[in-house]
Amino acid sequence: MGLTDEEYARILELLGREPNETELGMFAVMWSEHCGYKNSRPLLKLFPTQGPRVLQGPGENAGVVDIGDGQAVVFKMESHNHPSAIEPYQGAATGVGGIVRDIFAMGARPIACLDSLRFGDLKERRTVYLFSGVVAGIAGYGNAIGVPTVGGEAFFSPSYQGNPLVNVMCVGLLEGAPAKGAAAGVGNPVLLVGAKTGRDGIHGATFASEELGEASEERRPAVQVGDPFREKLLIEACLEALKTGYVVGIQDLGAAGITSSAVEMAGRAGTGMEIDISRVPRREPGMSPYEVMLSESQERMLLVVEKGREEEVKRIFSRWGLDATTIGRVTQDGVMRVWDGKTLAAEVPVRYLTEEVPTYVREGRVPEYLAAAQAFDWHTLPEPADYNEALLKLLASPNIASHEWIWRQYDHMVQTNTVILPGSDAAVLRVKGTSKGLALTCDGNGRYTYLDPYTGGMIAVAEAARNLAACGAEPLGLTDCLNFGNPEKPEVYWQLKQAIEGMAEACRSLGIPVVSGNVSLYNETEGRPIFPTPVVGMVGLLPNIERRAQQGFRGPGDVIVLLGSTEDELGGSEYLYALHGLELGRPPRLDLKKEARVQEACRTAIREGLLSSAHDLSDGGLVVALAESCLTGPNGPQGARVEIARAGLRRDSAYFSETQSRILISLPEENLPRLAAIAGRLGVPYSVLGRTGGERLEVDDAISLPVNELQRVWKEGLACYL
Amino acid sequence: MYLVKVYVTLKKGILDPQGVTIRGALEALDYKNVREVRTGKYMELELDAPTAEAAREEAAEMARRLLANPVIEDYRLEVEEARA
Amino acid sequence: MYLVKVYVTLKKGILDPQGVTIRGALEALDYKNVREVRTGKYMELELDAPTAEAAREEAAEMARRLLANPVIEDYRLEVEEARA
Amino acid sequence: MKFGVVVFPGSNCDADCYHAVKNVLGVECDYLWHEDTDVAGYDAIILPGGFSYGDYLRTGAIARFSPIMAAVADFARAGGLVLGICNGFQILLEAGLLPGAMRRNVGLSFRCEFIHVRVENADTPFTGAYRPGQVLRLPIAHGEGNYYADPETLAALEAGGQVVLRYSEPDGRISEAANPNGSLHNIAALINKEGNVLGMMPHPERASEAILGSEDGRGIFTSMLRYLERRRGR
Ligand SMILES: Nc1ncnc2c1ncn2[C@@H]1O[C@H](COP(=O)(O)OP(=O)(O)O)[C@@H](O)[C@H]1O
Ligand SMILES: [Mg+2]
Repeated sequence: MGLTDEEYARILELLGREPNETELGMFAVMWSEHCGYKNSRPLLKLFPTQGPRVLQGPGENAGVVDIGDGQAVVFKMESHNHPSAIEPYQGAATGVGGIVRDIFAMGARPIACLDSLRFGDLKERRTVYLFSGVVAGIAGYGNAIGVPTVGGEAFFSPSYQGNPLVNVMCVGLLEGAPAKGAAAGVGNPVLLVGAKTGRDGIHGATFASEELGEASEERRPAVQVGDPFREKLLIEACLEALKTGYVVGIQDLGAAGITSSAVEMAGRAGTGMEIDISRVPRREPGMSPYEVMLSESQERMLLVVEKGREEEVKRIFSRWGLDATTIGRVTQDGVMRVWDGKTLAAEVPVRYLTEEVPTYVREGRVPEYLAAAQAFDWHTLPEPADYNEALLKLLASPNIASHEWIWRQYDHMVQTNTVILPGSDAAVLRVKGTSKGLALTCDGNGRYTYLDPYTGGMIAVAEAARNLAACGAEPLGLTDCLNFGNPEKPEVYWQLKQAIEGMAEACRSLGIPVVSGNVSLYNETEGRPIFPTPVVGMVGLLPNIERRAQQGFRGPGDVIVLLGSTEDELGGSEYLYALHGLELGRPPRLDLKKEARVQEACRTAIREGLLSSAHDLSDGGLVVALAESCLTGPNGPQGARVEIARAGLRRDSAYFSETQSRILISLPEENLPRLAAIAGRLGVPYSVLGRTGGERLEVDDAISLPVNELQRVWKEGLACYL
Repeated sequence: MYLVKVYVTLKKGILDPQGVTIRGALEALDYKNVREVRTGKYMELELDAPTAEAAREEAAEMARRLLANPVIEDYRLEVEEARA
Repeated sequence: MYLVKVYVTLKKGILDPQGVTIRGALEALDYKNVREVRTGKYMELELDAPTAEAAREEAAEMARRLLANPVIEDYRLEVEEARA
Repeated sequence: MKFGVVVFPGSNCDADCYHAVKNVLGVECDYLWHEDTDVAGYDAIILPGGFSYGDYLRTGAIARFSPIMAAVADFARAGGLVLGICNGFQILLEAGLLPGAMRRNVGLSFRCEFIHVRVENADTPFTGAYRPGQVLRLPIAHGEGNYYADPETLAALEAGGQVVLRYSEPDGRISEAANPNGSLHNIAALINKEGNVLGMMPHPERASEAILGSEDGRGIFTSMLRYLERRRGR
């Protein structure tokens, strides 16, 4: 059941007796990594979580950050990796459902989702099956509930072959104060609302805390099926119920079902709870107390309601066609008491399930692969004979190619707030009735993190912030999902710790608090861990949405400028992978001070209205960014002619190095002096590369390609596999 | 030529939101004596095969690989002779 | 109690995008002798009714009103006795 | 002037339509609950997009039995303006207020993107603000927008000028490539014979403000308003 002998002994000691089956099940899920964070908790303490705008940091269902005018953004990211590996459509769909519930549990209306995906090689039929199933599942659920999926990322590497990653972030807009996930007020009734309970996903939490193996197919929990229709009703009903002021506490039922929700709610309030599971509306006959307590049936919430106001609240749910049943009440003795009618089915002090979760501080060890991988010298590889071909190969890589195949399946416009659509560095949403905009992105590079976990962690944060800067936004805070292997392996633990330290360093240096997140460990197949993959979801604010930028060139005649400077850094690059099949070398370095200055320069230029476009440089480096800016302009494809100073670098390095802290911008020539002044004041190096215009992309005398051809290759790169 | 009818249904215990919703709709239309509705898929394949047995075998393979999702669905086949 | 099986299929001559796509997918999986695929829906209703005939009649009405769209779909029913 | 936007369980463009009518056009607007049985006092009714009843069984199949739909049918019979957008169009088809049916998109996937449509009939209460042949850039977002009607019905629709919008190239040419879902005759919007019930797959409410990348959809609402004002004046 996932408990060690020592843990079991500890349970005996705490209880002073043998637990029964239901109690043991409750301990097993609450003490799992998924719910209890027993390996990651001490490490998560390294994150800075405070900030002047933070209204709610980690610890509630989602983080909350003030955006002025009595409004706040609520956001969190969560993984659904293992369920998606077993049943991609439903796994991903229920992943969306789960994270959306976390957001409206805070009282916020969900306004956007983003998805961060990692899959194996698309040449494998299984990858195509999993990937297309996951995208369809996100679309199927997200579209139906009317929450636009406005961004995300997708990255393909053999490392994720057996264990894909499906992380979904949801963002909500809150008017007024956040709701609480606490079971406050002794005597208050506890209501279970939403869908009926079945045998779905029993053991999901423990399942998520194990490696996937041969036996997983067989031992998989009854697969959870999402019902987006009911979720949509649940969103409306819960938000309406919260408006009454009678809902004291609210919490979604996620992993470990009623058990974790009830226990966490009581835990937060320091109260106890008494519930009678014979009252739980069931979908299937003959369910045992154990099954009812651990069922992960979707689309359910637990509410604590002011005593005497139950009927008013229930009426709202009934109007929306949903069950709402009183299943218990809040008690003061700090004990979780579960009745099955008149029989006591479980009795455990809440504290044992929350505060007494064992935590492990483990010894890390530098993995053996690392030294050799970092020592790889790409200078030993030949230069490409033909740079046209090299660029086309990069644009055709599924990691760089247009991801339109994905987001065209997502309704990214519902709610009529999406001002910058998917396909730019960050999505931008307007906040109706104000001049504000919200910029949303998620990022993380598992390959870098594999090659240098500390740097990979830092870059995940820096790159997300850079994406926001490239549309003119100031980061408000971040959420993260830490996707790693089995932390009981010293090498994996070391990766985890290094990555978190790197992320924390970047957060402190850039002044971005961590307000929520999620940990997904045990991502391995047949003993091989995935690339350690921290994913960062970030939300930024644009005080005046009229002053924003997107990544594509607007039209002919603009000057193209690179903010930042290029170093000799092809290690871990997409270039090495797409052209040589190598995932080796040292990833690019990151100087956080420089990063902050470059971002500030870009943001300032956008806010002063100087720029026609801005595009953060990442996978594929400078020339790929140029091609992308040519292809994604709001007025259709646009040519460009540039000269790239090589300053002693080999040409492939000058073109495709993934040096950090660079942003490619374009602007009318008359704005150049003001840009120069901003760059000068902030000490940001920049170079004028050339101009937009014409029907070709021309780089020095090495590349000359019709934009049409670039477009064809780039548009087909991912779609051709599907 | 054979006509293979493929019935795909959800496994026992797997939630069928569509069935639940259709049942509710029928109830609203005043059909009060519908206890349960379960939904599935139905497919007809026209198949060239030497014998009915061969057609069944091939269709079963297709069902396992593509037509049904073995994680959550069961399938059943019927084979009929069809005029070409 | 009766179990009514409802089969809903697209009318003859109406293009079935799903069938076309499945046929293409089967072909890509090297099943070259599938001439045509037609998709439809399959539903099972558990129905309280005094007789099989009554169950069939009631189900036929449900099918006409809700379960099938007469503009593009046909339906067919099978009635079986079911253990309560 | 007063518009009503119907809220079915699972509607998700109700708030967007409300915003477009109320805040962009500045016209009085209410939400109407699917269980309401009276729509007296409204000048126009919008059936919004979304996934009423989860799109379970068939799109629009269950919603069309909502109590309010009987009132909407009466309202239409009495000459009231009814606009069905996306799922609302599907509901109108299922309810028999417009002829034909929707199938899954060719290619089977949901498609959300800007497309172009050509105005085929600018002489309706919903398109009076457009020029005949004008090309509009509007977003679609649907998985089942593949319009079907039998040949006689199609012929009658064409003959009667009931095809109001057709998927087209940006220059107005009608082509297979410009058809995002396989609809017969590239049909994107239809009107009933009487000319007061319109169903359209594209979302005009998503293209009514410059900040959203297109204002081409606003003409649908302004046309309705103009028509109603003129009618009232008579
Ligand atoms: N990697 C992380 N970084 C910051 N906070 C985290 C992280 N992982 C989890 N948390 C926080 O811990 C709390 C519990 O998380 P979790 O158990 O995933 O929530 P839920 O029960 O909603 O699934 C949440 O507030 C979450 O934001
Ligand atoms: Mg939660």
